[in-house]
Amino acid sequence: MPALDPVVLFFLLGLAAGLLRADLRLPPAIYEFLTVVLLLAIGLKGGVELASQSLVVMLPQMVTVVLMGVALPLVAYPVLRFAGRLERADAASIAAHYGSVSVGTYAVAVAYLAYRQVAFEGYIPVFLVLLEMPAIVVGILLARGVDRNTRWRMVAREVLLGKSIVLLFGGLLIGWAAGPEGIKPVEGLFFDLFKGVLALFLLEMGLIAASQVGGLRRHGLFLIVFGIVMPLVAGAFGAGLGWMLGLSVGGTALLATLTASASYIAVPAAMRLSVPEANPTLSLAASLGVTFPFNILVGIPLYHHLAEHIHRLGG
Amino acid sequence: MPALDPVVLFFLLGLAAGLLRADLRLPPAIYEFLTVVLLLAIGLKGGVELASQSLVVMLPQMVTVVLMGVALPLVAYPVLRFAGRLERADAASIAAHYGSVSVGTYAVAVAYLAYRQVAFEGYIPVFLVLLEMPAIVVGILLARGVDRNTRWRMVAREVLLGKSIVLLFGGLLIGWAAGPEGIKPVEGLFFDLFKGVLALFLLEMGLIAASQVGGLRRHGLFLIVFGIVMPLVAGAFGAGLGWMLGLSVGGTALLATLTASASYIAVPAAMRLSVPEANPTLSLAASLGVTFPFNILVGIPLYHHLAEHIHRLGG
Amino acid sequence: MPALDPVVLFFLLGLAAGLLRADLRLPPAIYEFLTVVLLLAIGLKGGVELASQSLVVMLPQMVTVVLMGVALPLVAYPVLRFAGRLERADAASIAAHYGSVSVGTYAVAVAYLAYRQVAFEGYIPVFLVLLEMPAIVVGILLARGVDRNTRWRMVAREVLLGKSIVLLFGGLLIGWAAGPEGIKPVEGLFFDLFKGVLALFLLEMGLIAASQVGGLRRHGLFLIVFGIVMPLVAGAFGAGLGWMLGLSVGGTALLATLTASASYIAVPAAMRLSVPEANPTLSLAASLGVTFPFNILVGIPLYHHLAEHIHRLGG
Amino acid sequence: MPLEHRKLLTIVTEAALEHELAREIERLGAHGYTITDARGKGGRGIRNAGWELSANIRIEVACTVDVAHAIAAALKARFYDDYAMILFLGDIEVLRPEKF
Amino acid sequence: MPLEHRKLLTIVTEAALEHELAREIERLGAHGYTITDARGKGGRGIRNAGWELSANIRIEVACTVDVAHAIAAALKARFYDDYAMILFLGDIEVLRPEKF
Amino acid sequence: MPLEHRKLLTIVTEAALEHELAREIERLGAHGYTITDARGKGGRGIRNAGWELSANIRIEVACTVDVAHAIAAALKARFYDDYAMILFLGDIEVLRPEKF
Ligand SMILES: Nc1ncnc2c1ncn2[C@@H]1O[C@H](COP(=O)(O)O)[C@@H](O)[C@H]1O
Ligand SMILES: Nc1ncnc2c1ncn2[C@@H]1O[C@H](COP(=O)(O)O)[C@@H](O)[C@H]1O
Ligand SMILES: Nc1ncnc2c1ncn2[C@@H]1O[C@H](COP(=O)(O)O)[C@@H](O)[C@H]1O
Ligand code: NA
Ligand code: NA
Ligand code: NA
Repeated sequence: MPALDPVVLFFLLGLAAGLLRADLRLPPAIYEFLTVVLLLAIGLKGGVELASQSLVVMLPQMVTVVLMGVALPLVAYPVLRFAGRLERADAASIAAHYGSVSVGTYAVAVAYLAYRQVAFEGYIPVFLVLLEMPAIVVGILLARGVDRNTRWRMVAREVLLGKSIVLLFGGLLIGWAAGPEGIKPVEGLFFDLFKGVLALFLLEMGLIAASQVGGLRRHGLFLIVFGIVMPLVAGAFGAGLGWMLGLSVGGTALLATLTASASYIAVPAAMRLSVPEANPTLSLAASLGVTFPFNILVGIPLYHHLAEHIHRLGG
Repeated sequence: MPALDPVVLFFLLGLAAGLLRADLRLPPAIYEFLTVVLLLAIGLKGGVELASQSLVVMLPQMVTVVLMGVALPLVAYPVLRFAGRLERADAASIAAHYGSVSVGTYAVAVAYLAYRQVAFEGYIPVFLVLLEMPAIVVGILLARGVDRNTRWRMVAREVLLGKSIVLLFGGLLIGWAAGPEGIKPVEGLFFDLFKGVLALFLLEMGLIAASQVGGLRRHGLFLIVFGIVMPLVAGAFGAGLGWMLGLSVGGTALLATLTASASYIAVPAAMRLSVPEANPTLSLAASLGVTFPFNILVGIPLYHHLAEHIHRLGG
Repeated sequence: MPALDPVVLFFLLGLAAGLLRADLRLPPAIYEFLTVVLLLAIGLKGGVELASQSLVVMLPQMVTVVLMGVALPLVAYPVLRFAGRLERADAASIAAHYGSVSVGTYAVAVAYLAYRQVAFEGYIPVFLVLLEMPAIVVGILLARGVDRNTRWRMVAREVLLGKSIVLLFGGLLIGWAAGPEGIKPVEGLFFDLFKGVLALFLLEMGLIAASQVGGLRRHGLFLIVFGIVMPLVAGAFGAGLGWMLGLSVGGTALLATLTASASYIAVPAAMRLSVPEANPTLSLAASLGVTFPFNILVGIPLYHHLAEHIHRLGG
Repeated sequence: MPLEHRKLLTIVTEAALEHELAREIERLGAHGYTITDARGKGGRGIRNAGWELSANIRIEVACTVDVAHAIAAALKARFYDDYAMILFLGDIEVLRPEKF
Repeated sequence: MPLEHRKLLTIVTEAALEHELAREIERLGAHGYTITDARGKGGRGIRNAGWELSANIRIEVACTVDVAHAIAAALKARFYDDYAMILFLGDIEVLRPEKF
Repeated sequence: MPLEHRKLLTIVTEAALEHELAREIERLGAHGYTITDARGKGGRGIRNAGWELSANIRIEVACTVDVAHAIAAALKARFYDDYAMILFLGDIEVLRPEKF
C-alpha cells in the first residue's frame, strides 16, 4: 500500500502545476460541478446510514459537536490576536475558518479510511453539516462584539441557504428517504465515481492552493506555524472527544479530521460579507495554502493513528 | 419501495432550494452537458432496440403518433383561447407546448418503469423524435393562420436541426448502427450513469421550475388548472391510443406520459422566434411550473396504473 | 463486429451536425473537461504499466522516437514549401503539426485495439509525451532559421507547461507511483468511462472539424492531398520503425498512428505565439479538417493491418 | 496617433436572438461584432441565465454613425415590442477606420 | 432618430457582492442592470476566476446622471475600503429615455 | 462628486494572447485590466469560441490618455498584422484618479 493515497497525488500534481505556473486550469463550471457532486455524494451516503440510526444515540453527540464548533474559534482567536498580532477582524475571521470544517479534507479522510477498510459511523456527515455554522456566528461576534447592526438574518440566509449546507443536508434527506435500496439507481454516479471525482477536485484544489502562496509570502511565518499547529491541537482535541462520545476508531479519526480542518467555502463567503474589513488573503493563505495540504498529506494518517492509540489506551 | 422515485427527490430538492432562494445553481454549461448526455442516452438505447424491429409493425404506429401530435394542440387551443381568454398568440403557443413532448418527463418515466421492472417497447424514443415537431407547425398555423410570410424553412431548420432532435435522432442512428454489442464500450457513461445524470438534471429542473412560479403568480388560476387537467386528459387519450396500437403496458404508460408531457426545450425556442408576440412566461409557467412537476410527482404513476387498467379491461 | 468503431460514429454525428449548421455545441467548459479526463486517463494507464518496465529496454526506443519527431517535419517541409508553394511560415507550421501527435487519434486507436483485444506495450503514452515537443522546435527553426530573437524560454514554457504535457506526464507519474493496486479507486472515472468520454469528445471534434472546412474551401486541393498522403507515408514509416524497435503488433500499430497523426492542441497554440505570421486556418484545415477524420475513419485500421503484415513478413 | 471617430453600439437581449441579430447586423453594413454572455434585469424581469431561455447576450458593434443608427432603427422596429432588449450608443476612437 | 443622453455606469468587483449590489442599484433608482463574469488585475492583485472567491463580475447600469452619481457615491462609501472594486462612468445615447 | 477624466481602452482579440497582452499592458503603465470571454466575427472570419483556438477575449483598461495611446501603438505594431484583433478608445470619468 503506497505511503500516499493516490487521490492525494492529484493534489500534488495540481500544486506543482500551479507553482510552476503551468497553463492548466479546470473551467470554473467544472469545479462547481465537482463540488456539487461531492457534497451530494457525502450527504447521500450519510443519509442512507441515518435510516438505521436512533436519534437517542445521536442527539447528545450532535450537541457536543456543536459546542465544540463554538469552542474552537474562541480558543484560536486570542492566539491569532496576541501571539499573531493580527487585526481584530483578521483574527476573528481566521478563527471562524478553523472552527468550521472543510468538505474536501473530510472526503480525503473518507477515501483514506475506505482504502484501508476502516469502518466508521455512517452518519458523521451530520456533524459536517452541524459544524459549518456555529464558528461563523462566533467569528462575527468576535469581530463586531454584540452589535445590533449585524445583519443576522442575512448571515443566516447566507450560510443556511449556501451551497454546502443545502446540498449536504439535501443529500442527507434524500438518502434517508430513499434508503439503501432506493439509492441504488444513482450509486453509479455518486458512489462508484466518488474517488475519481475527488481526484479531479483535488487537482483543482492544488491549483487553487498554489495561488494562495502569494498571500503567505506576504504574511510570513506566523500563518505557516499556526496553519500546522492549530490543526494538530484541534485534531487531538477532536480525537479525544470522538473517543469520549463512544465513536469507533474510524469515526474518531473523522471527527479529529473535521475539527482539524479549516473551511474554504462557506466561511470565507460569509466573512467576506459580514466582516469585510478582514483580509481574505490572510485566512485563505492559512486554510488553503497551509492547513489543507498539511491535513491531506500528513494530518489524516496522523489523526488515524491517534484515534487507534486513544482507543487502545482507553480500551 | 418508496412512494417517490429517488430521482424525483432531487427535483424536490431543487424546487425547495429555488423557492427558498438558496444560493444554489448548476453552471449553465453543466445543465447543457447533462441535457446532451440524456438525449444521447435515450437515443442510443432506442437505437439498439430498433435493430431488432420490423418497420412493418412500427410504420402504422408512427403515423398514428404523428397524427396525435397534430390533434393535441388543436384540442388544447380552443380551451386556452375561450375558456382561458388568452390572446391568440399565447393560446397557440401554449397549445404547441402541450402537443409536443418533454424529454425530462420521459426520462423519469423510463426510470420509474425500470425501477419497477416493467418492460416496454425499446423503440419508444422514436415517438419522442416524431412528437417534437408537428405540434410546433400546428401552433404556428394557429397563431398566424396560413400566412405566406411565415418563414417555414427557418422554422424547419430551427426544429429539425435543434439540439433535441439532432441528439435523439443521432443517438438512434448510432445505437442502431452499433447494435447491442457495439454499444457496450460506451454503456459505462450513457447507461450506467443514466439515473445519476437524470438526478442532477432534475435538481436543476427544480431550480428552473421554481423560477417560473412568478409567472404563475401573475397569470393566476387558469394556468394551474389547465396545467393539471390537460396532461390528465391527454394522458388518458395517449393510454387509450397505446392500447389500440398494441403496445405493452409499459409502452402504453410511456406513450401516455409523452402525450401528457409539455415541451420546455424545442417548442419555447421555436415559438420565441416564430411567434414572438406570445409571452413565454405564460407557456413556461404552465409547462415547467405546473405540468412538469405534476407529471413526475403524480402523473407518471397514474398513467402507469391507467395503462395496467386498460390492458386488464381490454385484455 | 461493425465496420466502424462505435465511438467513431459520434465523430460522424458531430461532423454531420456541424456541416448542416445544426444548433448543437458542447460548452467550451465541457470540451476542456473531456480533454483533461482523456489526457489524465491515457497518462495514468501508461504510468501503471510503466511500473513494470525496465528503462534499459525503453531508453533506446525513446531516443529513436524523439529522432523521428525531429525527422518528420524536416521531410514534410520541402513538400509543403515547394510542391505546395506555401509561404515559408505556413510550410514550417504545418510541418510541425504533422511532426507532432494527436491525443484524440491515439485514444481512438487504443479504443480500436481494445475493442479487437489486440495487446500493446502499455508504456506507449510515454512516446506520446516525447513526440509533442521536438516537431515544434524544428518548426520554429524552419520558419525563423537560427534567430537569436526566438524566445526559446517562452516556447519551452508554452509547450512543457502546456495542458497536454502536464496532464499526460502528471498522469504517468501518478499511475507509476500508485501502481495497479493504488489506481483502482479512480478507475471508475478514468478507465470505465474512457470510451464514453471519448465518444463525447469525438462528437465535439466532429463539430470542430466541420468548422475547418471553410479553410479548406479557400486553400484548395493541395491541403486535402497532403492531409491524406502525409499520414499514409508517415504511418508506414512509423510502422516500420515500430517493428525495428521490436514492438508488438499492437504497439507497432499505435506508433504508426502517432507518426501519422497531426497535432491540433499543443502545436497550433505554440505556433500561434512563436510563428504568428503562419496562417492557422491552413494548418488546422489540414490537420483537423482532413487528417484527423482520415486517420480515425480509414487510417487506424490500415496502420493495424500494416503492422500485422510487417510482423508476418519480418517474423 | 491618428484616431478616427466611430460609434459603439451595444445591444443586450435574449440569447435566442443571437443568430438572427448577427445576420441583421451584417446585412445593415457592420463589418463585425463581439458577443459576450450576460445576465441581468430590466423591464421584462430577471434573466439569470440559469438555462437557455433565461440567458442574455451582450453584442457590441463598432461602426459608423449611419450604420449604428440603421441597426438601432431596425432592431427597434423588429424586436422592441416582443423581446427583452436594450440598446445604446457611445462614442469611440479607432485606429483603422477602414475596418469599421 | 431621436436619441437622448444618459450615463453608463460600469462596475467591476468581487462576484461575492452580486446580490448585494443588485439590490443597492435598484434601491437607488436604476431600472435595470447587466452582469457579465470577468477576471482581471488591479490594486488588490490578480483575480483569475479560478474559483468563486477569485471571480469578478462586471455590472453595467444605463441610467440618468443623478442615479449614476448616487450609485457611485453609495458604492464608494460602502465598498471601496474593503473590496476589490472599480467604477467608471461613460456617456451614452438611448432610444427609449423612459426606460433608463 | 469630483470625477476625473480618463480613457477606457477596449481590445478584442484571440484568447491565445491573454498572458502576453496582460504583461504588455502592465509594462506600458496601466494599473489594471479586466478580461471577459467573448466570441464574434470580423475581418478574420467567425471566431465562435467552440474551442480554445477560436475563442476571443475582451480586455478593458482604464487609464490615462498617454498610457492608452502607448498601448494602442504597441499593439498595433506588434499584433495587427498577424492576429485577429480590434481596439478602440472611449472617454470615461473615474472617482479615484490615482488608481488609473
Ligand atoms: N437600465 C439598464 N442598464 C443596464 N442593463 C439593462 C438595463 N435595463 C435592461 N438591461 C438589460 O437588458 C435586458 C433586457 O431588458 P428589458 O427588455 O428591459 O427586460 C435585461 O435583462 C438586462 O440585462
Ligand atoms: N485600470 C483598470 N482597468 C480595468 N480594470 C481594472 C483596472 N483596475 C482594476 N480593474 C478591475 O477591477 C478589479 C478590482 O480592482 P482593484 O480593487 O484595484 O483590485 C480588478 O480585479 C480588475 O478586474
Ligand atoms: N466592427 C466590429 N465591432 C465589434 N467587434 C468587432 C468588429 N470587428 C471585429 N470585432 C471583434 O474583433 C475580433 C477580431 O477582429 P478581426 O481581426 O477583424 O477578425 C472579432 O472576432 C470580433 O470579436
Ligand atoms: Na475545524
Ligand atoms: Na404532450
Ligand atoms: Na505525427
